[in-house]
Order: sequence, then structure tokens, then C-alpha cells
Amino acid sequence: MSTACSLVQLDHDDAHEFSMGDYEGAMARWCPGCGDHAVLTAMQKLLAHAQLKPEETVFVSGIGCSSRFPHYINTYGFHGIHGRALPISTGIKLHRPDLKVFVVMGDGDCTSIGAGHWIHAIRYNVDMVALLLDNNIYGLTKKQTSPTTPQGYKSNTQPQGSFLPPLNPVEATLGVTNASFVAQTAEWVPAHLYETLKQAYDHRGFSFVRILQRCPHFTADIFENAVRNPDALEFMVHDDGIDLPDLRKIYKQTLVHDPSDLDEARRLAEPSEMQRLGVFFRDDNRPIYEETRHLPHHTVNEKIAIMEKELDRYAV
Amino acid sequence: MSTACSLVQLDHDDAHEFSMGDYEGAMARWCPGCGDHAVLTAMQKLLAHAQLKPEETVFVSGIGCSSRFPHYINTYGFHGIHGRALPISTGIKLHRPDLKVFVVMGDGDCTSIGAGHWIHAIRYNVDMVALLLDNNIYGLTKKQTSPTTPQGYKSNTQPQGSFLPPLNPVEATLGVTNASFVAQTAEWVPAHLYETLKQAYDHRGFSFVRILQRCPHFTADIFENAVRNPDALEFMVHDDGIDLPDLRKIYKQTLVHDPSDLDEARRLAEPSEMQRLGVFFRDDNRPIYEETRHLPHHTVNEKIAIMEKELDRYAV
Amino acid sequence: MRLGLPEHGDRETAEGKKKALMSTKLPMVGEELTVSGADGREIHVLETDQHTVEIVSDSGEGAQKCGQIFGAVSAKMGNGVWTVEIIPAEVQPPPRQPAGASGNRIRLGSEPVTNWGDRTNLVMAFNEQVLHYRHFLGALDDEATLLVENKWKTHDDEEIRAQWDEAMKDLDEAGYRIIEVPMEVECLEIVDDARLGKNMFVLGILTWIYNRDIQLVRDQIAFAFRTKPKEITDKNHALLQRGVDWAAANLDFRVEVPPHPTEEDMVVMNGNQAVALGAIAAGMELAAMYPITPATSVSHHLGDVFEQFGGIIHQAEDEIAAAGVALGASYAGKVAFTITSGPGLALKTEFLGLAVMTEIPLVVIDVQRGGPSTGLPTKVEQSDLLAALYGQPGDAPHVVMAPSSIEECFTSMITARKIAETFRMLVIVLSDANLATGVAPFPRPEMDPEWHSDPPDLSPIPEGMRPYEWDPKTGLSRRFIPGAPGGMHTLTGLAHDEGSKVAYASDINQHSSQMRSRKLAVLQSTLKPPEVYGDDSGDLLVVGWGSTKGAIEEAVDRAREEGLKVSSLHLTFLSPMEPGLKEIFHRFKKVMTVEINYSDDMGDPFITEENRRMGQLAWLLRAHTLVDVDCWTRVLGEPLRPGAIHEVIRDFMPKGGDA
Amino acid sequence: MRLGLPEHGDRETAEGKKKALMSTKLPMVGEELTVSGADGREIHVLETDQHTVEIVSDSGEGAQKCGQIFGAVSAKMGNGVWTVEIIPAEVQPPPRQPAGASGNRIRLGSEPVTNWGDRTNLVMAFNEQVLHYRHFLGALDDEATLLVENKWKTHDDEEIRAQWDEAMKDLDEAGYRIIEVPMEVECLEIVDDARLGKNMFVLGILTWIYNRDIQLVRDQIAFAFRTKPKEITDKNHALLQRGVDWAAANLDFRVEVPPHPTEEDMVVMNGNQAVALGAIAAGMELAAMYPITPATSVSHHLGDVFEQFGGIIHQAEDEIAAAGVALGASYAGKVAFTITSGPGLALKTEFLGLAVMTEIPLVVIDVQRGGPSTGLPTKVEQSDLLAALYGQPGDAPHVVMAPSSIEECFTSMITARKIAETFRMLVIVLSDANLATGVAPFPRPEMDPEWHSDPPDLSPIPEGMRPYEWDPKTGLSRRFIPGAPGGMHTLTGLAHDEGSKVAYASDINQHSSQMRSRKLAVLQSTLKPPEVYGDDSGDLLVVGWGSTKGAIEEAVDRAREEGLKVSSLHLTFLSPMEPGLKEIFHRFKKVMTVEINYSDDMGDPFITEENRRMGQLAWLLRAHTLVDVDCWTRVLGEPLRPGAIHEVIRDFMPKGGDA
Ligand SMILES: Cc1ncc(C[n+]2csc(CCOP(=O)(O)OP(=O)(O)O)c2C)c(N)n1
Ligand SMILES: Cc1ncc(C[n+]2csc(CCOP(=O)(O)OP(=O)(O)O)c2C)c(N)n1
Ligand code: SF4
Ligand code: SF4
Ligand SMILES: [Mg+2]
Ligand SMILES: [Mg+2]
Repeated sequence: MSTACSLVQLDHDDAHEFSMGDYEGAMARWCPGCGDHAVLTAMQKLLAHAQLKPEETVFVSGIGCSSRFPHYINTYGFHGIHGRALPISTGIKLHRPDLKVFVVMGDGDCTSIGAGHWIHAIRYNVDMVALLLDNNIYGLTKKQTSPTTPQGYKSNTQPQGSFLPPLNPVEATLGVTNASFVAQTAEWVPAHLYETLKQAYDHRGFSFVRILQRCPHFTADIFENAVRNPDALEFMVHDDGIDLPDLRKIYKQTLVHDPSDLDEARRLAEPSEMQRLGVFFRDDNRPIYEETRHLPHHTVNEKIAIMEKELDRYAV
Repeated sequence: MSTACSLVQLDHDDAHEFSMGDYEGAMARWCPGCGDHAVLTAMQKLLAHAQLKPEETVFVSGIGCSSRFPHYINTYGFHGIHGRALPISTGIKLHRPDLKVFVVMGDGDCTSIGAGHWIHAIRYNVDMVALLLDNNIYGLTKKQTSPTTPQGYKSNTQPQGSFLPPLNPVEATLGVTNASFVAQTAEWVPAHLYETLKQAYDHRGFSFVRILQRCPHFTADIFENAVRNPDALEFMVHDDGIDLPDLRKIYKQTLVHDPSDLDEARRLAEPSEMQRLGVFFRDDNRPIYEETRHLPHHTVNEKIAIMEKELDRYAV
Repeated sequence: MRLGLPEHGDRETAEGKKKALMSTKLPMVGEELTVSGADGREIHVLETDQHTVEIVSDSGEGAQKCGQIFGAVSAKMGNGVWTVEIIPAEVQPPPRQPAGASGNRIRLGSEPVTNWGDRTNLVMAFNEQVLHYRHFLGALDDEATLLVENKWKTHDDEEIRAQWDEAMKDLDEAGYRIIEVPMEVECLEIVDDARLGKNMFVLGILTWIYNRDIQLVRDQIAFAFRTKPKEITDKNHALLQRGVDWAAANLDFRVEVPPHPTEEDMVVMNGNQAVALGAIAAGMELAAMYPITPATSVSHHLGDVFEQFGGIIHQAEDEIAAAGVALGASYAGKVAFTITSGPGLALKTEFLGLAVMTEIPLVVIDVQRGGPSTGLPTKVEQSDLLAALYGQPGDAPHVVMAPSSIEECFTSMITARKIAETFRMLVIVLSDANLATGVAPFPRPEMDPEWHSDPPDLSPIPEGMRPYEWDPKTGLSRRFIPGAPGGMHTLTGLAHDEGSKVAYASDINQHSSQMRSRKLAVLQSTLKPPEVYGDDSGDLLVVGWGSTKGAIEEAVDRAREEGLKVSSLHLTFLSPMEPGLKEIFHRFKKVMTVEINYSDDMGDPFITEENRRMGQLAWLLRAHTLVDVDCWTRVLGEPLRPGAIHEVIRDFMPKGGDA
Repeated sequence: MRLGLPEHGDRETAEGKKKALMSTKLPMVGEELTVSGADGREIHVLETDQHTVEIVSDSGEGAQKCGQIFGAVSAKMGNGVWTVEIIPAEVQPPPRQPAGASGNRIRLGSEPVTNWGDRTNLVMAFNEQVLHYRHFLGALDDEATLLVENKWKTHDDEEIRAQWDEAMKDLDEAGYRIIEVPMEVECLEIVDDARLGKNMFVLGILTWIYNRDIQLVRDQIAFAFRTKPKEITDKNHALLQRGVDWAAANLDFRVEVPPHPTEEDMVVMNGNQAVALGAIAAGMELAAMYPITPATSVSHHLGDVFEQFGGIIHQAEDEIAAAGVALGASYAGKVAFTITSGPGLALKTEFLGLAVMTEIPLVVIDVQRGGPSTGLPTKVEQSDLLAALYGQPGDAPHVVMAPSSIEECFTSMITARKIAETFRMLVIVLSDANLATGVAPFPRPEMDPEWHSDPPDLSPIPEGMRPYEWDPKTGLSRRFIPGAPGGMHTLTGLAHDEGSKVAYASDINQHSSQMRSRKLAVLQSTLKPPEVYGDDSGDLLVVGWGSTKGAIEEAVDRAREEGLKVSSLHLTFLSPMEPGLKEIFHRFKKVMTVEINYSDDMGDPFITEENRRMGQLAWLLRAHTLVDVDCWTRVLGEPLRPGAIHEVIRDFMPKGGDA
């Protein structure tokens, strides 16, 4: 959202310097050890870095543990209804392109009930950041299978274990025409999380970030290995992507991937033993929906003049 | 749907031989020259070929010109509501796997309002045939932009021309985990249309077929070139796919594609000057949702026994 | 008996003529005079204060264009006009399909016309099948005059000839006056493809019959085809003239509906156009919609002009998204609106609840069609009233209002936006297919700068002010809009306190529910009692809402002329209800509603006072006033006819006894 | 004043004791006797016919397990029991958060208990914050006895100590009897991590206080932990004993709620379990759902057992799909059902309309929660009544019924399926969070083979029979199910004739609407008038529906004991309405409803007789009977208390004058 961003840089001088603390909302009520806490922190860090005016920033969410996010951050927030965060955010941006909009969704929220809006939001490519906090489960409603739940994983609605292989949100996103920024990161690798959010924010267009998120309460085991064993993660690195030398000290598994290569991105997105983190795809030149509609601004009198002209067409 | 199919072959001997005429329903009320007519004919031919019992076959549709389909074919039919044909068909198959189910949807029906169900139907991989009759427009409601409308193409809701590049249903489908059969054909190439329907029907699992369909009434120009100029079509041929020697006489553009190659399928699905027809992808071994639920059958007494046992758990 | 043409065959008896010409049952100055035409033939001129004509063809033959031009010209001449489209269910059904009938139906009046009237007096049909279907539907007056293309009579395809004979026999027996017209033969004199000319030729015939100002007609044609090459217009002018000449040479009757030209500036449009223009005039800047008949055309009419205003039409992926986009936009600025019909309203239900809970102003236009489910997509019904009122789970107080004329389609948008913003409230506007497709002139509205209120208030939020600082009396509070410094808060659909903080405490939920509900009471306290049409006491009061106003009042007029003590009352607000209803009802011996929705009829099997399902407004009024409000409702997929309502009034008049 | 423990500190005066022990305002045989305990201390035993105890902790500390076992044992002993969960909004809120209170609340009675009763008489709290929150919520009886873990009093963290002092001061001033319990200290004698032991220790204390059969308690513990390693059970038994011993050594009171063991076989479960088992007993074979509180647990309870039956639980991608899958399944065979709550019901709206239009039987269970919008997901409300009845655009006649007890949650599923199939009708069953989470015993239902009707009728369709061959009297017709030879036809949501052919003719739409509506009248004609509870005439009739039955009747009992001429009436069917209501209402001077939904209160600013928004049932009854039905409704996010209703009855009693 570089345009938006630079805007701020401009009219910023006057305002005071925002610290992370300025973005702190109500005390977060997620479970201890919930991955959502880390995302909140990284986001507050980003806002401070970008010096976003709290009043010009809006966090929109659906319903779910993760969707409580807006309550915990001191900007405008819209805690909407389940699965519908994207239409709401689209409406906000269409009417107020000047606002910076972030969308926070859970895996059920985005990929199950929200799937239709998700596909179309990718296509509209509205200039905002969309975060999928993917804990592979329905958290708030207490452990039901989500589309991203691993096959065979037991839940309260599928006690015999999930029947199907999990939906891969990154693969699906990459299948949608006009996708412009697709990345994956993990909440327990703060540096990578932060850098991913930053690049998502800097991208002009719809930035989709899937964040692997621990749910110690219901799916402690799912990401256990990925958290414990650095070799369970593979980092895609590139100058146009993310490359954090410090991480290499801990994480040995890296591969070079040019985010402009869609075919390769899709190949890399396919399921593998290793979870791949980094920017899968980026294209800064895809049409941005709200920019395809250049809207004139008129005074009331001009408007009335146009109106009269229109009425003439119906005149008897 | 070979299992289902073979079933019929078995208990068929007794029944009489079904002719195409046996599958004729009410007189089709599509516009003259509408591509839907051709699909209807090809389908009736398929039913006759497979000798499907009309009473064991169900056509389910949403709302749209194309969704009138069930009325014109003499089987059981369910002309549902806009965008929701897939949940209805899923319910039918879950409860009655013995029935042969075909789903007919328009591009708005399937990829716009029905997008969420579409993504999940691909994933469930229920054993049925889903046809997307894609005329790149909202026909029944009189020319509004659909997700597949070419960019810049004028409609009643986007008189300045469609703002975005069209969604590519094949690409999107291939992005969904557990996709098992994805093909594209054109209604004006009857032989190819028929063969595609046949293979879709023979496939075990969810067969998704996008049919390029002319709408002379509203979008006559869109497929004009593709219809007139044989070189505007490129046929993917393979032993495991579709290969119709006769077609080669007219259509010179062919390429060999192995439907088991997902990466290649995705590459080929990307927009190109030529419309590619054929089977993009096929995998007969993906889990089929209704088959993951092996259901016992019990007598009423057995059921009551189980019930009593269950009640014991709540006994005071 | 039939007048074969061109060879001027058998003449009919004076009797027959009379029958054919007095082709209306309506209150009229049915004076008949006789003048002599060109060739000295007697021309019988029927002078009447209203007359209904329709032009029907296969779709694609241009009958609609013909009707539109005829209607526009008549309006310009100062006639009252009410035009409705005759639309087939399919986009382009096969030719000569009964159900494929497509065209226009124009009711002309000396005075302003407020509804589509009764059955048709004169028909121009391009083939006998569509004509026969109109008869089958009961659309034609028993004594209607039917002019029909006669090429089919002699068509090569014998099946077609057979169809002709069968259909015409039927119509003949029905006792209509039938005149065959060699449309194709005539048109071929001017164009090679008659299909593309007939409509203008027919327009010529109508021009002669109704004595329209030919120059106005020519101008209107030129305007209608302004985007097409000039030759088209020229050809059409020639066809028009041909029609006029043919009529002059062959017809023996004319119809005079004396116009009353007014000084006032008038505009002529249908209800959806009025909604579109009203929305713009109201200063709304974002419309989110998903196509659905009969609402879609609102967005078509917004078309380019809306964007010229800096407005956006967003065609969403579905109705849910459309509601969400509108809500998001409203949240972030000026109130936005969404347009839909029954099935779409159903899908928006959840978002409407969120709008109420978050107190984001939102305007929803439901152009009602036949239900339930997909129902009758192109036909009128008033069956969404209860769904609009009560569809949202939980307690979701909001405004429901219904325009009762095309003009009100325009003005209601201004009212709706004003209420939505003042009260931070959801406003549902119930139009219907009758208003949406009816075309009629009304006084040109005067734009008011007030309507385009200035951009949303982004001024800093005073220290300590909270996002739901409900006035304990009125429930009103200032809306915090993103961009307003110091107003940061998180909106939520969860129960919340004045600070918009999620709250589970009992008293808070009770109080916030009270505050949301209170706003309706406050709005209600600002409304005026509705005005009774006719005497404000009497034997019978007919209550209606929405598009039926014109027909009901016309029926009341007729009944009153018979001396019946009947009046009518029309409601614009359904939630909150306008004040004074109970008091008004008590002034009448009997109160009933007339609505286009379903109710059980007493006397039907199993139907008792106790289990009878009532008309939707009737049900509301019973609960609201405890008066024993009766109802007569029908779901015929068409607007109610004043004649039908007139009969109902007769039947429902309380027998004997004084008030 | 506070009883400091362990060092047996200051003793309270007899006065104080009395106060502490008579900790209930309810009609009770409040006989107090005194026995002497082990160490010769005086033990005061309160004998009462009902007593309410709650155990509250941070979530994850097992208070719920403790409560469940205590409830189960009490039921086994023959006590009436009504258990409700105390659940925090978040899955696992931070420790010591007021709003994080998690636990169980058990009302014990000598007779069967039909509702959660009034405020709590005795509390076991694991920390003072959750305890204080319960006080803040007004959940505690003024004279309640509070037992609280006292480790916080001496905690290292001074902030915590400060919180303790503040909270305890507050509670002290409120005049409760407070007893500190060294829970952690005691538990550490047996386990290393006290957090995992407290609940069993507390269970021991309760066992002693309420004189529960220790062996039953031990067995129940064993059952509860049967899946865990045996050591767990052993440790828990030890903790239990420790609690018993501590109580015996330190407490000076007991509570006797004399059980009345019955011969009858009983089962104990909550309303969602009853719905799940009822659905299976009813022979339904497919449940399509999307998780939503408080409905989700129905599918959890169906769990494996449903699949053992050959049933399928399909978790769909959303509620719309869930409705579609259920509808598709119903169309193809036995009636299927879908389970949801408010926001989900909203999303299903369009499909419900299709079900009605196509006459596919379908059962929808709406476990109501607080609204509008996301509202209060875990709390009870009865606010979906009008949405369930009228939510669908167009005229969509269908059945709405509401179970009024946990047992009826079971039986209503059998009724619902039967009606759905017999009438080819949509049946909406309105349960709520009160029933869903309330746990109580009821007589074990006897399975009836009838319920599991045989597979759908796939016999050949007789030549010429049509898919909607409506009986002109009843509107009933045979359902054609795929597989039935000769039955091929296309179902459609469009208006259609008896052959299921799309039809636009007016009379057809009117007729088919009539037929769909008629079925409701026929069903209504088979219903019996509801029975009045209490005298069948009098001064005041309180009408209710759904989960409030127990509380209303208990309140009526109390009022009648005071000599008030009040009775109550409870409705199971909301559509169609049961017969005879008007006639019953006329036998009372005044009629009012008591509901858990919103209504304006008279006397509030701007609220007038005219604009007052009424309780949802009240509104229906006014329209239905034209009787001036008043209402008292609240949306407190909790079940109504008999005590509160009792007061309302007093306030609403008509003043003076005879019937
Ligand atoms: C329309 C609707 N359907 C269902 C629900 C219940 N519900 C709330 S959150 C949720 C899913 C939570 O899972 P997810 O989206 O993955 O978020 P998480 O809690 O895991 O962060 C559901 C089904 C709802 N609130 N609204
Ligand atoms: C819920 C709902 N929304 C909208 C409509 C109106 N509608 C009917 S068909 C249609 C789209 C038709 O386009 P498509 O799906 O591409 O089918 P086609 O007519 O082109 O074959 C729409 C928007 C409806 N019937 N129901
Ligand atoms: S349940 Fe899982 S996702 Fe939800 S707050 Fe707890 S840990 Fe986080
Ligand atoms: S409008 Fe287009 S899609 Fe519809 S029937 Fe006509 S040609 Fe076919
Ligand atoms: Mg999740
Ligand atoms: Mg289409």
C-alpha cells in the first residue's frame, strides 16, 4: 500500500512520533501461548515503523479468536460477522481510498464461510493487507474441523478424523486471476513475520499473507514439530522477496525463489514435508479495482447541474 | 462416475433400450443459436450411450438461462436457487450415492454467487459431473458483467467496460486441493463436447467441465473468432485425455498434454491467445467424500438396540 | 365476425360497431360522434377519458420501442399515461410462443393516470399466438378491438396456418372485434426485413387512431434512434407514415382521449429510474448490488451518470457481499445503498442485523417480486413486508417505508438517506415490480442542495466522548467515522456498551437494546397521521401500502360515485407506523386491507377465523390497533385492477346497521 | 464478618449463623436442626426443598467437572437437579479475570427441578475475582454463603493481595457469609500441582455439606475419568476424601435437600444432547450443519453414534450450504435436518423459502442465543420467533414449534420429522441456550419402532399422477423421490403448476399459494387447545413459549400461594397456533406474555401505547386474538428467574374489579 504509506510520510511531520504503545488497545484475551499474540505485536511494530495515524487506519475482521484482533489494537476497528470481513473492507476502501485497511481472518472465517469473498477479493485486488491466521482449526467455537485441518486430525465434528486433505490457501490464492501478492510466514518466527507484514504493507494491491498460527489450546500438536525443528521450515529467499541473514543461523533450509515466477510459485505452494515461508508471488502491476474507477469530485452546484442535465433526458 | 455407471450396466438387461428421445423433456426455450442447445443434445446423447435410467438420474441447477437445463431433459431435475446447485447435489449424493447426479451452472451461478460452494465442492470431490456453461455474461438477467467477462467488455452494470481481467475457472479449479478432473471444451465443437462429457461421466469423483458457450443474444462477438477460426482453438491431446483424429482435419492446433501432470496443467490453463480444449487434469485416486463415510445399514431393531445403549450412557 | 383486409370485405352492423367501439367499462364521457374519412367512409370517433392499448409481439420485434414512443408522445401532448412492459420469462423465447409475448401496454387518460387500469381496450398484435395468450391471461376487455398481422393466415407452413385458425376461432367466439392487418406486406414496401419495420408501421396506425401529433412522433423516433445512423430514422419515419396512411385508408374508427396539457415541467420515467435518480439527488455516492430482476435496472439507469457524480456502482460477487460493501462504505462515510429483490433480501438478512447492532446507517431498496423463493421474478407482489420488518434474528429495530407512486420512488430515496443518517439506522425501502416497470409522468422535481449534504464529519472527537454515547431519552448518538482523530474504537456485532466494548452484563444488553429501539419511537413521534382519502368516517375503510395506491383510490372513487360510504388510507411508513391509525379505524364500521400478497379466503376448506392467514399489512394492523381488520389480497402476478377492487369494495361493504 | 481459617478464629453469633444458613428466599420447609459434629462442634443443618450451589474458577481449573459429577450424583440420589454452565466468552481467558469466570451452577430440589431458579445460595470459588464478578452480575443471593480459596490473600504478588482485599471488602460489606478455604494448601498434600486437584477437593466439601452418598461420588469420579489412567482416579478419590475430612473438621453447617427417589428409569442430559438423541430416535439420517454457538454441541453429541446408525453429520462450508445439503438429502430420501443459531438462521433464509416452494420436508433446529447480529453467543434469548415465522420473503407457510423442557427437546424431534414428512413441510424447532446448556433428569424415553419409518417410497408413480397433485381440500400430495420410476419431473423454486411446470398464469399462482397455505390450516385442525396451568379463569393469565415454562409455572405457584388469581398458558406451536386461545384469554381479566426478548417498557421516554414495540409472542397473540395482550420481557442474557416473574405477576395483577 505504498501510495497510502508515502501519503502518511508526507503529512506526517506535524504529528508526533507514534510508538508501539500508541497502538495498544484493550488487553488481549487470547489463551496463554496463543499465536495471535505474536501477530498482534508484530503488527503494532509495523504500525509504529510506518507511523500510521491511528485514526486513518482500520482493522477489519470476521468472527473467531483471531477476529478479536481489532479490539486489541488502537486504531479504528470493525469486528464484523463471520466470513464477511472482506466485503466490508472492500466497501471501506471503495468509498475511502485514503484509509489504510488491514483485514484479519481465521482459517474458517476466510477459507470456509468466507471462501467466495476471498476468491473475489483476490481478484478485485483492492489495495489492502489481508492476514489469514491459520491455526488449522475452529478455535472460538471449540475445535471443529476447518478446511485447513490436516487429514485424519480428530475434531468435535469429525471425531473419526478429518476426511479430506487440507485445503491449501496459498495454492488456491495463486489460482485466482489477478492475485498480486501472496506470502506465507509463521507466527513463531517473529523476524520473518514482521518482514512479511512489512512487505505486504508496502505492496500496492491486495496482499494476502497466510500466517501459520499455533493454537495451544486445541491443536498444540499440529505445529509442534515445525516449531521445535528448524529443518521443518524452508525459507524462500530472494532480493525481491524476503531474505533475513540472521535467520539463516537457525534455519538452514532455504531456497532461492523469484516472486515474479508464478508457475514456480504454484509448484512451491504444493504440499511438501517442509512448510515453505516467504513471498511466493508478487506483481505490482496488476489492475487495482478502486483505481480502475477514477472518480471526479464536484461541488454541490456542479452536481445539481449534472442532475438537471440528466433530468432533461426524461423531460416530457 | 464409473461405479455408478457399471451398476446400471448390471441391472440394465431387464429394462428396455433407452434412445435419445427418451431423455427429451419440455421444449427448450433458449434463444435461437444459444449454445445451451448443443450441450443439451450432447448430454442426451451421453445418457443414451450410458443407458442411464431416467428415474435414477438427477440434474441439478441454479438459476440462469443455462440453469433451465433440467426442465428440458427427461430425468429427475432440481432447478434450485442461484449459486446453490452444488450444496443441493452434495446432499443428494451423500444421502443417495446410488443416484447419478449432473450439475449445470452458469458462469455467474458457479463462479460469482456460487464461488464458495464451488471451491468446496471441488475439495469434497463428490462423485458427480459439474458443467459450467460459460457464456462470459449474465444472460437471464440481461447482460451484466460476470467474473469471466473479458476485460473492457461493456455490460449494463459496467457500461465503461469490465474493470478487471476475467477470472479463469480452470486455473482456479486447479488451485484447489483434491481437484480430480478438470476439462474444458466448446459447445460448438460437438464431437469434442460429447467426448469430454463422456470422460467426465466415466471419471470417479467430481468432474468439472468448463464449456465455452455462445450467447448470441448478448455476447455474440465474444466467441466469434474462436468459432470462425479453427486456429483460435488449441486441443490438448493424450491417450489418457481426449484425442479425436477426425477433429485434427479441421483443427490444426494440438499439443500433447498428460492429464496427470498438475504443474503443466496449471501452466496450460493460464490465459493465452488460443483457447485450450481438452482434459487439463485427472486423478482417479483422490479421496471421494461420500466414500470416506462408510455407513452401516441396520434394521430398526438394531437401531433401537444401539439407541438403548446410547441412552444407558445418560442413565441416572 | 371479422373484417378481412386488404380486400374490404364484409361490413359489420351498426350494432357490432357500437359494441366494438364502446370498448371500455370505465367511468367515461363515452360520447360517440361520427365524422367522414378520406374516402368518405364513416369514421366513428370514441371520445373517452381513458383508454388502454397494448402492442404485443415476439420478443425482438420492437413492440416495446413502439409502445415507449407512443407513451412518451402522449405524455408530451398532455395525456395521463401509465405504461407497463409485457415481458416474457425467457430472454428470447422461440417465435410465436404464447408465453413469449413481449410488448408494451399503455393506459391513456385525460387526467393523470396513477395505475395500469383494467383490461385492454385495443391490441396491436404481431402474431395471433401472443394475441391469443393475452386473451388466455384474461388481459383483454370483453369488447376489445384487436388488430393482428395476418401473414400467418396464409403462411406456407400449414401447421402455422392451423394454429392461426384455431387461435382466431377462439378469439372470434370470445366476441372481440378483430381487424386483420397486412403488416408485413405493407412494411416490405419500405424495408427488406419486415421484422425490423413492423413496430414503426404499427406506431403509425396508433398515431392515426389516437390522433397523435405526427411531428412529435417523428421527433420522438429521431430521439430514440439518435445513436443509430440517420438512414434508420428516415426508414422509420417512412414506415410511420405508411402506417398512418394505411389506417386512414382502412380503419373506420378513432379514439379521442382529450389531453389536458399543463404548464408544469414534467418528467416521465419508471420507478427504477426514479429510484436511481432519487439516490443521486439524495447525494448518496455508493451503490453495491448484485443483479436480480426486477431490481437490476436501477443500476443500469445509474449507469454512467452516477460515476459522473463521483458515485460508484459496485456489482458484488453476491448479495451478501453487496450488503457488506454498502455497509463498509456507509461506515466509512456517506450512507451507501444496496438494491435487491426477495431472494437477495433473504441473503442480506445477516448483514442487516449487523447494521442495526452497529448503528451504521444503511439504505436497502427491495423491489419486490412474486415469491416465495424464485417465484415470479418479473411479476409484482407485496409479500416481503413481514420479511423486511422481522426477517433479522434477534431484536433489530429499523425503518421500513414504501413509495406509493413513481414520484415517491424518487422522493423516498431522499427521505431514506436523511432518516438513515439522522438516526444511525437501517432503512428498507419497499418498491415493487409494478412501480419498477410502470412508466408515467410526474412533475419535475426541484433539486435541493440540502440533499447533497457535505462530506462526513471528520472533526476531532471531543476528549472522553464515546462511540455510542446514547442520549438516554432519544437513543441518538454521534457516529465516529474513520479519519476523525481521537475516535478510535472497534465496532462490533457483539453486545456492547457505550464505549463499543464487548459487554456481557445483563443491564448493558437491556439498555443498549432499549436505546436502539427508542430511536424508532422518536422517529414515530415526528410523523403525521396519514390522510384519509374520501370522507374521514363511513362504512368501509380500505387500507393499502405501496404501489396499489392509485388503483385503490380509483376504485374508491368509482364506489363513492355509486354512493357507497367508502374511504381509503395509504401508509408510507410500515415501521414505525404512522400515528392515529386506531383512532381513524374507529371512525369506520369496517376496516380492510387490499394487498398484493397471500391470505386465506374465509369459506375455503379448513379455513377458520382462528387459523386464517391474513394479508401482511392486515396482520400488522390487527396487532397494532386490535381492530378486527379484514383483508382481500391476491397473488396474481399482476397489479390489482381498479375494477377488481371496486367489486371487492361492493362485496365487503358491511351490511345494514348504522355506524 | 469473616470466619478465618485454618486457625479456628472468631466464632459468629447465633444471629449471624441464622442469617447465613437461611440462605434462601424461596418457599421451603426451612426447618433448622442442630447436631453435633466430630469434634463436638455444633453443626447446624438446614433442611430445605431446594438449594442452589455454584462452583466457579478460572477456565481450565475443572470447576465444571466438579459440578457435573455433583449434579449427576444428586440426580442418582433422587434429587431434582438443574445444572447450568458458567462459561467465559473467550476460550481460555487470562487467569483471575472477572469475565473469565467458568464453572457450574447446580440447583437441587426435593421435587423435579424445571429451571435454574433464583440466585445462588452457596458458592465455591477458586479465586476472589471470579467470585466478585458473580456478585457484580447479581447472581448471588443476599444471604449466600461463599467459600473461597484464600491463597491469594497471602500471595507474593502484592497487586494480587490488593485485588483480594478490595474484592473481599466489597463482598463483606454486601453481607454474605464468607468462609476462607485453604484449597491449595490442602491439595498440595496429595498432588504437586494444586490447579489440577482443587476441583475434586471442593467436590469433597460439597459431598459433606449436602450429605451426598460418598460411594456414588467415587463411582461417578471413576466413570468421569474412565478413559484416563487409573492413578488419576485414585488421586481424585484421595482429594475427594480430603475435602470431606476438611469440611467435617472445619464447617459448622450442612444443607439437607431430602431426595425423593423414583422407581422410574431416568436419564440426565442437556437440551442439545436431547435434540441429538431425539433426531436419531426420529430416524433421521443426515444432519448438515456449520458450527455456531450454542447449537454446535448438538453435532458433537451426535458424534460417532449417529454414524453407527448409518447417519451422516456433514459440516458444510457455511450455513447456506448446510441448508442446501439438508434440502438435497431430504429431496432424495428421508427428511434431513440442519442445526443452527440466529446468524446461521439468517443465512439459511433463502433456502427455507425454496423448501417451502418445492414442498420438500425439512427440519431446522435454531438454538436461540442473544441477538441481534453476533449479540450474546453464549447467552439465552427468545428473539428469533418472528424471524423464524416471517423471515422468508414471499409467502412461505411453515411450522414453527418450541420445546419447553429438555425432555421436549427430545420428543419435538420426532414430532417435527413426522409433520415435515406428512405435510411436505418445513418445520423450524426453536430451542435456546437455556435448554441447550441446562442439564436435568427426565424419564427415560421408550423407543418406538414407528419413529424409524422405513426407507422412502420409491414405488413406481401411477400413470398420469403429477408431482404436486394437491388434494384440493387439504393441499396434501405425494412426494416423488428420485428412483421412483415414472416420477421424472423438475422441481423448481419458480411458480409452478401441479405438474411442477413453470407457470405464470395468475390463477395458478394463486391456487398453488393456497395449497401450500392450506396445509397449515389442516395441521391446525388436528391440534388440541393448550392446557391452562392453574385455574382456567381468573385475573391474570401469563402466556409463555419455549424454555421459560418451568420458571413461569414456579412463579405462578408462588403467586397462587399468596392467593393471587393467576394462571399460565404455554404454547408449543407458534405456527400454526393451537386452537382456543381467544376463548381462553377471554376468561381472564388480563393477559400478558413473559418472554426473553425485547419490548419497550411503558413509561419510558417517547414510548406510547401506539409506538411501543411488544414482545414477539405478545405481538402475535394480539394479531391472532385481538385481545389487548400485554407483556413483560427482558434481554438480560440469562434465563428468567421464578422470583423475578413472581414480582412481575404482582405488579401486573389487574387492580380491583371482578372478572
Ligand atoms: C454466521 C455465523 N456462523 C457461525 C458462527 C460461529 N463461529 C464463530 S467463529 C467460527 C469459526 C472460528 O474458526 P476460525 O475462523 O478458524 O477462527 P479461529 O477462532 O480459529 O481464530 C464460527 C464457526 C458465527 N459467529 N456466525
Ligand atoms: C439470490 C439471487 N440473486 C440473483 C438472482 C438473479 N439472477 C438470476 S440468473 C442470474 C445470473 C445469470 O448468469 P449466469 O449464471 O452466467 O447464467 P446464464 O443466464 O448466463 O446462463 C442472476 C444474477 C437470483 N435469481 N437469485
Ligand atoms: S483457542 Fe486457540 S486460537 Fe483461540 S485463543 Fe485459544 S489458543 Fe488462540
Ligand atoms: S440470453 Fe444468451 S444464454 Fe440466454 S438463452 Fe439467450 S443466447 Fe442463450
Ligand atoms: Mg482457526
Ligand atoms: Mg452466463
